[in-house]
Parts: sequence; C-alpha cells; structure tokens
Amino acid sequence: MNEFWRLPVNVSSYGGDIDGMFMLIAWVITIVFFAVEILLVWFLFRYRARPGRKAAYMHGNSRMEVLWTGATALIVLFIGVISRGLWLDIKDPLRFPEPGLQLIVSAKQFEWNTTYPGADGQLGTADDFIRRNQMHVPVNVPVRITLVSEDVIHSFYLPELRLKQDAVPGMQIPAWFEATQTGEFTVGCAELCGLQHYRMKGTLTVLSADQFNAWNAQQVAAAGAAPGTTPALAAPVMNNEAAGSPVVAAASHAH
Amino acid sequence: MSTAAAPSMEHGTSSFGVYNLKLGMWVFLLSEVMFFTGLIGSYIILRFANPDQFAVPGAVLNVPLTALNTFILICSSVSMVKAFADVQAGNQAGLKKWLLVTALLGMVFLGIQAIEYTVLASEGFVPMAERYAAHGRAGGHETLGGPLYGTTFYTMTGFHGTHVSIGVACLWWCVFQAYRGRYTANSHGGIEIMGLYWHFVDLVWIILFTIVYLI
Amino acid sequence: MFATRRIPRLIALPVAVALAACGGGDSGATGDTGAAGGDAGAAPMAVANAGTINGTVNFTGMAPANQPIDMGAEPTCAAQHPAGPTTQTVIANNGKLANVFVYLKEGLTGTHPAPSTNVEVDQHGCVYVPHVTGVMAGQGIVFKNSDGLAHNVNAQPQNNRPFNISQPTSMTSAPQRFSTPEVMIPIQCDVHGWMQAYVGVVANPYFATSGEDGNFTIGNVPPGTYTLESWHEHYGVKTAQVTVDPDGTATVTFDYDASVANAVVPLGAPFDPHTDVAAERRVAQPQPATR
Amino acid sequence: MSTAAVPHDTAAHAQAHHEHIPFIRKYIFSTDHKVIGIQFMFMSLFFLLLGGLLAMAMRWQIAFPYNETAGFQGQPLPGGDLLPETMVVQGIMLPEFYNALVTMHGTIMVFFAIMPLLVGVWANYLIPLQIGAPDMAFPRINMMSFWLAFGAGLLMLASFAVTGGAANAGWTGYTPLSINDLYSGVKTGQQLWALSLTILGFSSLMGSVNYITTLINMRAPGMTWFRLPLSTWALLITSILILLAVPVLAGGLIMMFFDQTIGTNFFKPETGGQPLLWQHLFWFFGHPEVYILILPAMGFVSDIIANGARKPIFGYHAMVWAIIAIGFIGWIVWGHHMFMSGMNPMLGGFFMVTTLIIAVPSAIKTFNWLGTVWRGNIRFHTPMLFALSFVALFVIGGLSGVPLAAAPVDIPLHDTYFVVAHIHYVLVGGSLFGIFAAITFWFPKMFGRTMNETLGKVHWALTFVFFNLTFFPMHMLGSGGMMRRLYDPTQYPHIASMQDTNIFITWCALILFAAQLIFMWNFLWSLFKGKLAGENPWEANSLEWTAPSPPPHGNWGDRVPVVHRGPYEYSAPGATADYQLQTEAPTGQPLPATH
Repeated sequence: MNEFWRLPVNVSSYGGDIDGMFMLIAWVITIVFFAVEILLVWFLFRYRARPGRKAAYMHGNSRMEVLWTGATALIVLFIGVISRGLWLDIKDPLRFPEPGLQLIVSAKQFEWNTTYPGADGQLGTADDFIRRNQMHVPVNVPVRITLVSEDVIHSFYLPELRLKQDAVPGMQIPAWFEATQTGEFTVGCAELCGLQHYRMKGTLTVLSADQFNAWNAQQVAAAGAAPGTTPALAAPVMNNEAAGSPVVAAASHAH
Repeated sequence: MSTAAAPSMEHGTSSFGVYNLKLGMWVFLLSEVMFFTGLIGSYIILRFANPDQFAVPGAVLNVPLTALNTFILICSSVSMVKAFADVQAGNQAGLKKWLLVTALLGMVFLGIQAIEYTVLASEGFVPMAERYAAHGRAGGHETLGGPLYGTTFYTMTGFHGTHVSIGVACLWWCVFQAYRGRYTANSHGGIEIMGLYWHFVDLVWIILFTIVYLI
Repeated sequence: MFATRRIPRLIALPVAVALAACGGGDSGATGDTGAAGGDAGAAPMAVANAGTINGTVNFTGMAPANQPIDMGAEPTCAAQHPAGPTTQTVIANNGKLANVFVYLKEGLTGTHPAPSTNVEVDQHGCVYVPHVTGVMAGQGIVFKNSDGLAHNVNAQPQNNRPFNISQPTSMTSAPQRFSTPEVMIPIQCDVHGWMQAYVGVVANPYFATSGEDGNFTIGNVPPGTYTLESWHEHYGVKTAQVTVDPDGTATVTFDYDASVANAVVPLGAPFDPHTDVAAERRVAQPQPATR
Repeated sequence: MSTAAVPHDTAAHAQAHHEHIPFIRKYIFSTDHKVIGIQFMFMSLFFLLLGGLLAMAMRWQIAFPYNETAGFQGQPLPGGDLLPETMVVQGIMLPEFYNALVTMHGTIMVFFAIMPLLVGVWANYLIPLQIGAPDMAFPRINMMSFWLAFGAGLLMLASFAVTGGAANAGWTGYTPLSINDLYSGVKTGQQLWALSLTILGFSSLMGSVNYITTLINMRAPGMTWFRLPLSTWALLITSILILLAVPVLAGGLIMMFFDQTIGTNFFKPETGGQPLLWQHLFWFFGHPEVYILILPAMGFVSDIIANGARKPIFGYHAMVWAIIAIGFIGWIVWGHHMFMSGMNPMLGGFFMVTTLIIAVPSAIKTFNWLGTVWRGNIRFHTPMLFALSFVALFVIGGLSGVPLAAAPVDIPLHDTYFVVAHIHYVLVGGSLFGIFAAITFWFPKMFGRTMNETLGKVHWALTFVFFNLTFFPMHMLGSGGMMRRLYDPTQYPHIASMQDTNIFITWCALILFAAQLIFMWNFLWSLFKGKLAGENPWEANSLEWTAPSPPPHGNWGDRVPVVHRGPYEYSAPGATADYQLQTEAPTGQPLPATH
C-alpha cells in the first residue's frame, strides 16, 4: 500500500503516527469507495430498462435514512476524535518536547536562511551564524524552529519529516521535528511565493551528534574568523536557555 | 399592503405575503448586513492585533461634531417615517414635505462628513499608511495612533458615506416621483423600500459611530 | 423557430471578447536579442575630429577583504570558483581600482539617439559578468543565463520602471530598457541572494568601466570641456574636469582612498530575524489573526 | 397593481403579451430570463474553453520542463512563439507566465465558468419555468446582472494584455504577495483581478436577490415548497449562500484593492496589517463557495436520475434537508483551508470536527441516489450517463476530502497535488459532469432541438475515461509529496522520480481537452440541425416540460399552470404513462388551462 501511495521515506519521530493515520483513513475510504461503486454498477446492470418492466413506486425509507446517516456520522466522528490528539501533539506549542536545539528559519524570496545559536547557544546574540538553504541538525534530538518571513507567505515543507508550516510575515510561528535517521533530505516551499517559488528549495542534513558538534564547531570558527563578528570559541551549542543540557543528554532523555 | 401585494401574487403563492419589491429589499439588506459584518469584523481583528495603533477616543476624531451628525441622521429617519405615514394616510403634501426634509438632512450629513474628512486630512490623519501623521485635534508633535487607524476609519465611514449618497440620490428620485403624484394611499412600495434602506443606513451608522468614535 | 435565429449574435459576443483580448496580449518587450555590448556599451556615431579620453583609477590604502560567498546550495556554480567565491565589492590590485563606472556628466550638447545594439550581462557561475556595466537611456540590455539553472533579474530603480524577470534555464532574455538616466541601478537575483550587479543608465554614449588594471577608455568624444563622474559601489562618487582637443587624447585620473567609504547606492540591509524573535512570549504562542 | 410600486412586474407582463420588441431589446439587452440564461451559457462556455486552454499550457510545462542540471530536456511550448516575449522566450515558458496561468486557470474556471454555468445559466433558465412563473421578479436587475458579469469577464481578460501580465498570486490571491508588485512583479494585473471579482460579486448579488424573491413569491398555484424539484431547492440554497458569502469577499477584495492602489495597510505586515485576515475573509467566502459550486449540480443530477430511473427520487425530504444542512454547516468549516497557516491549533481542532461532520449530508445524498436507481427501470440516455458519472465521481471527490479534513494527515497533504486531485474530482467530476448532464437534458427545452445522442455518448465515454486517467494519479503525486503550483517539479529529487506520471497525466489531459471539441461540435450542430424536440422529449414531470420548446416570452402565454403533485411521480400505479406531469389533475386528465 505504501508504494501505491508513494509516501516519501519517513525519518520523523511523529511521521509514523501520521502515516499510520493516513493508512487507516485510506483503508476506510477505499472500502467505502468499493462498496458504493460496486453497488451502483450492479444496480445499473440489474435494473436497466427492459421492455415490459416497470420501476418500483416508492418514496424512500426512513429506517434506511437513519441507518446510513448514523453510520456515516459514527465513522467521521471516530476519525475526528483519533485525529485531534495527534494534531495537537504536533502543532500545539504547549505540547512541544524539550528542544535540544533551537533554530530560527527565516524565509525570503527565494531562500531558507537558518540561524544557529553560535558559540553561546543563545539565539539573538552576536555570535549567531546563518546558513543559506542548508540546514544541519543532529539526529534524535528534538529541534524547535521559529519560522519568520521577510516578505510574503512561504510554507516550510520537509516531506521526509512530515512537517509543513507556513511562514507568515509579521508572525513568529513555532514548529518542531525530530529526525530519526542521518542523511540528506529535502526542504521545500509549499505555498506559492512568487516567480521562483519552484526554486525555493534547500537541503536538510541530519548528522550524528558527534558529526554535528564537529560541524558546528567549524561553523562557529568560520563565523568568528569573518570580519565584523567577535571571534568565538568552538563549543557544542546543544544548550537551550532553560536546561543547559549537552546534546548527548538531550538525545538520551528524548528516548 | 394586500392590494400592492396582489399583482405579484396573481400568478403565484407567496410564503410571506410580501410583495416583490419589499421582499427583494429585505433580501438585499441581508447581504448588506454581511458586507458591514465583514468590514466591522476586520476592524475588530486589526484593532485587537494592534491596540497601540488606535488613539484614545476624541484625541484625533472630532466626537462632538460627529455626534451632531449622528443626531441629524436619526432625525432624517424620523422624517422618513413621517413621509411614509403621510403617504399611507393619503396626505400628498405631507409626503412631499417630509421626503424633501429627509433628502436635505441626508445631504447635510454628507456635507458635515466632507468637512470632517478635510479637517482630519489637514491634521495628517490620512488612509495612506506611509503618509499617516495624525497630530490630533490638540495639535502637538508626536503622532497619535498608527496607520491602521486612518486606514480602517476612512474605509468604514467612507463605505457608509457611499451608502448615504446612494440613498440621497434615490430620495431625490422619490421626491421627483412624489411631485408627479406617483404614490397613492394604496400603492407606495417605492416609499416603503426607500424607508427600509434609509433606516438600515441609519442603523449601520449608529454601530459605526459607537465602535469607531466612542470605544 | 426563433431559438435558432438567436444563436449567431450570441456567439459573436464572447468570440469578439476573445479576439480583442488575444490581440491585446502582444505587449511588452520586442525582438532583437543577443548582440554584444560590453564595456563601452553604446557605439556612438562617427563624430568630426573626435578625441579620446584615457583614464586610470588609483587606489591607496589597504583594500578590505571581500566576503566569502556560501554557494553550497548550488554545487554547479561553486565548481566554477576554484578559489572559493567571494563578493566583488572592492577589486583593487597594486594601487588600481576596478569596477569603477565613469561617464560624461556635463558639458555635452546635442541629442544622442540610443544605438540599436544591446548591452549584454552574463550570469555565469552564479555571478553577474560584468559586475558593473553601463547602458544608454532607451538602449536594450539583455541578460544571458549561462548556468543552465534558474536565475531571476530583479531591478528596482528609483526613476525607471522596475522589472523582475526570470530565466529558468540557459537562455537570453528579451531586451529590457531604462527610459531615463540613472546612476546606478542595483540588479539582483532573488534565488541567489549574493548575486548583485549595477547598471549605469546614461543619456550619452560616453561611459566606461575601469578594468582590473584600473584603466578605462572613452572613445569618439567630440572636442570640448567636460565634467567626468566616477562611481564606485563602496567608495562613492568623484568628479574631474577634462578637456578634449580635436583629434586629441585627454588623460584623467581618479584617486580613491581606502579610508573614505561612502557608498551611493547601498543595497538593502540584510533582514535580521532576531529583531523581535527575542519576544519569547510570541514565539511560545503563535498569534492567529483571530483572537 | 401600480406601476410605481412594482414597475418590474409590468415590464415582464408587457413582454409576455405582445411580441413586438426590437431585436436589441429582445436578444442583447433582453429582460427575458431565458435569453439571459442562454447569454450566460455562451459566455461561460467560452470561459470554460479558455480555462481549459490555460490548463493545457500548464500541463505541458509540468511534463516537459527545462532542467539541465537534473538532465531533463524540455520541449518548447507548442505555439509558444505566437506569445509575446513577456510570456514565452525562445519556446521556453517563463515562470511568471506559468504563475499567471495557474492563477487565471483557477479564477476563470471557478468564477467565470463553473459558477455562472451552474447559477447564472440554470437559476435564470429553470427557476421561473420550474415554479410556473412568467419571468423573474426583477427582470431588469436580472439583465444588469448578466452585463455586469460580462464586463467583469472583459476586465479579467484584459489583464493578460497589461504591463506585467495577468495576476499571478494564485486564485486565492494570498496577501502580501498579491498586494505588492515588488514581490509578485505584477501591479495592474492584480488590481484588475480584484476589481473584476468585485464587479462579478455585485452581479451575483443581483442575481441571487432575484432568484430568492422569485422563488418565495412567484410560485404557481399549488406549487408548495415540498413540490419543488430538487434543482430549484438546490438553486435556492445556493442563492442564499451567494447572498451571504459574496459580500464578505467583496469587502475583502475592496480592502485589497485599496492596499494595492491608495496605500492602505489592511494586509501589510510591516505596518501592522494582518496577512491572515485576508485568508480568513477569503475562505469565509470560499467554503460556502465550494458548496455554491456543487449544490446546483446535485439538484440537476437528482432530477435527471429520477427521470432516467423512471422512479420517484428516494427520500425527497431527506435530500432537501441534506441540502439545507450543507448550507448551514458550510459556514463554520472555512478554517480547514488554513490548518498550516499558523492559525491557533485549537481552532484547527474545531474546524477539523465541523469539516468531518459536513461529510454526513453529502453521504445522505449519495445513498439516496443509490436508492433511486435501486429497483428502477433505468434508461441510459446521455444526460443520465453524465448524472450517474457525477454520483460515481462525487463519491471519490468526497472520500478524498476525508484525509484532507483530518488535520494531522493534512500536514503532509496540504498544498500538494492531493488537494488538486480532490478539488478536480469535485469541480470537474462533480460540477462539470452535472453541467454536461443539465445541458444535454434541458437543451431541447432551450432550443427546441435535441442534441445528437451518439456524439453525446462518445463525448461522455471519452470524458469519463480520460478524466479519471488525468486526475486519479494526482492523488499519488500528492501523497508522494508533489507541491502545488510548481513551475518545474523536476527541481525536487523526490518529485523528479515521479516525472513519468506527470508526463502520462499531461497526455491524458490533452486527450480530455480534445474530447470536449466533440461536445462543442455536437452543441453547435444541434442548434441548427438537431432533431426537433416536442414539449417533453424525456417524458419528465416538472413544470418546464408543459411549456412549448422553446417557451415564448412569458413562458405560459395567457394560462397559468396549476400544480397538483410533486415532481417525481414516475411509474405511479394506475397512471396511464410511467410519468405524471405536475399539472396533471388527480383524475388523470390534464386540466383545461386556467386563466
């Protein structure tokens, strides 16, 4: 069934739940689909016009009306109930897990600029550094991103991580994901944002904790070397303001 | 109304016993309600999102003048009612008189609004975001409120003003028809729907005056 | 029956609409693409005993290092810059300054029709070549895409009509035209934020851009005394008087100093996402339009 | 009656009685609801063709993009050289033009093709005929409604010709892309877009005021509410939705227009405006709009299926209440278009539930259609084939809406081709098939000639097959992660791997488009050469079939039809035929015409 629906590979901690929900709904609607269409086609064949036949004269049947109304209502309410919890787990900021890394993703025509906390692990300080169209995150660490937009509405889309969230100018919209595999994945824009909307794409590189720390150290050094910003020592930036927990710890308590 | 209703009923069963014109006006007013609901709803959303952009009541807007204007519009509603009562009673002279009064009051309202706009604009209170610099009636140098204030104010009062202007035009048409003796005691649908529209415009203004000027 | 008589007229209406619309559809730029432009963009018509202006742009002091460009997102472009791509803000070698735009500002009489040839700006390795170029008012300027990947050319002038065209693959754009003189017009690509160039729009054909050696030549200049203006994106504007004798060659030098930087047409300051993200309250809870 | 009080009625009567009306008043600026309906039909069929052409250009670009880095050798757009270099350069379609195609295809199809084809055409043509009225309540307002729509259409077409080209911010016109030409590169086009839609809104308002008044006030004697055909019921609820939804959009469009022209800042974030406010206004209109676009088709299909099955519609009252329920719930579901917009997730949860609930009335209707064909005596004429396909395809369109309504599943599906597939199953498989059914069904009444049955069946077969081949694979493209409105999908590796599907879809779409030429030919040919139709070629029951084909001005001449029964009395025991006209007296003998 997965290859029928061509779902992209899932490397997200909550992607499995989404796919499961999708498959469940897919099966339900497939069954309903076949039931209805087969019934329809059979009726059409069985009751086609033939000389001498006369249609039955009836105006309906209340019991059947109640039956199928109730049945449909039950199915959709069931779907609604089981969906709601998952929805809030993913989108409600109050339910976000403790982030191991906080990033700012700023969208502009037609780039995804990711701001990293830099040496001190604090966003909004001088040693932050920005990468264009390239995100690097550690594996198995909840990453909390704050989406902002410089110009128009964009939509931050990570197919393999089952994450999509609009970036709206004038708003900071939080989102989170946790990659479960290392590798290179797609960053795309899902909301028409201008001429080159189709080119607003980047790469998400998921690294192991060590690789990420190494990469981060190198970036911090580069940023420090660049004129205009204060030189900074290479240090793991896994800390978030609340609990200064190093990446390994973050990874462990995430599991 | 039964006589007026008769023509459209002759080939049909009406559910409400209301003749076409009146029913049509009611239906149209429903959509007008939705139109102003959309405007007012947007105003509320924008204002809650940017409370700092809306100056305290009376600091920028001339409330006393507008209160007078509101009073004038209410009076025009009363005169409209009088006109309708007279045509029902078959009092042609009264009909003409009160229609004229209503039309004139409507024009006075528009005139005062025009003056209000000119003064406000001269005080830097304009709908264009980048040119907004409202110093308020007391003068002073710091800008009161923000661009959204001007934007929403002119859009909402402007749309109401447009409705009043249309109403005034129709009123003059009614006056013209009245002088041609087109309205009689048992056929005066024109006057009745004119009244409906006019009272609606009046009602909308009372709401706008409250939320734009007073709150 | 009358139903059939009604038809043709009713068909006629929408069809007429269609024709009208499609007829009008043929707006915008016209034909001739290609054609080489280059340094002294326009090719002025022959002038009686015309002279030449030779010039040099000197540079004193320590040139600031150009910022490295992160082209990681475009490997094909990065491959074209073995030394590692950098910005081209200041290119100064042994006391000479490149990419200085020089043009005849005052002293010229008569009208100067724009030539039919087009100036060409290439996009190669995700960099505009040349970085600074000139064009006559009304002359066509075409943008060539040699990279085979998408670029867009976004020009936001002050006194001319802005345009924003895109080039999905290797191709040459239709000629764009600036109607009024304007020095300088910044050009940039929104797909590759680092791609920036300048176009100087001049009312006459007498302009040039200094090369790597700091030299420039303005040929075919009618005799007379002129005010030359030079422009550099980082070090700003200087002027010089020059007199061109009949059939003569005038020389002029401009001196720039590393310590005096006053850009005339600064490109927009980069957006700082931190400004109000610091407001953690709003970060924690998105503010929907309805509350 | 008095001319002053009710002038429009007198106008209508004047036309009803003497036929001496100058040509221009009779066919161009006519106040006859039938002529206006037919004018709407020709206008919107033209726009349908145009919208289809735009879609073909889009499909070509999607299938054959130039992407050297990924090794896709593009194909030049056929006939692209005819287009100016602001659209196509050296055979290569420019992204700005592609975005304009996306935008204009959506706008034209929704506002200038499907909506007028459903409401403008059939509400005008059918309502008075089905309720036994001589004309609309306000014929002149009716005429103005058409000519306003026509003007709006001209404006929309003109936007292709202005500097910067047509609007390219998507048919949803999301701000701030749509209000700032620094971002979109389009200034005049976007202004014309907003203006044209505002004018069209006024036109729709005039129309619906007319339809509602006519339906409430001008029903023939004996035509009680529950003797109305379902088409009329659906058109009534649709008119109410238009009446209440369009003004909100008009308000939003006017604010947008002010933002674009005089520099107000309703939607400009940099000065405190709210981009999401536009989305709320647009979708508050937009979701009722979705039902505006499907309810009338449901009505036509109900009438046609009952007629084809020679059997009373199953659960008439349930059908009516389902329509009304959709009309109500449709107002509180708009947020499901904005799950990913940064709207408060709690609101998202609420909208998810309401959205799922609205599936119930749709299901009721589907099952009742099944119940109608059950134990019928089904005649497969072209209208019936289209009506049955409507049911089959509407089921798919409805079911594919469920995963989109479930918010967590919508996260990966939102703004992908899954949405595209869903909306096209509803708007093409649903509305458009309903429209084809209606056109083939009422064509004889409109023009007095029947359309060619063979050509009709061929057209139906090709359309049905290639519609499914075109749009069903889009579901998989969507769940595979292909975003909407991509000028060049091959830019993304995970989509480039599905490029063969895109090419297949494009070829099917081209054939689907070509198949519509058969319909055009059949339509035009039948206008002049079609087999003459009598009053009641389909042996149907409702009032319009008691009028001559085509009905004269005033529809009923001097007599007024009197209604004695519901519209679905097929195969009633003891009846002479297997159908009974609504005017047929209980005795079984048609009444002498009352005066």
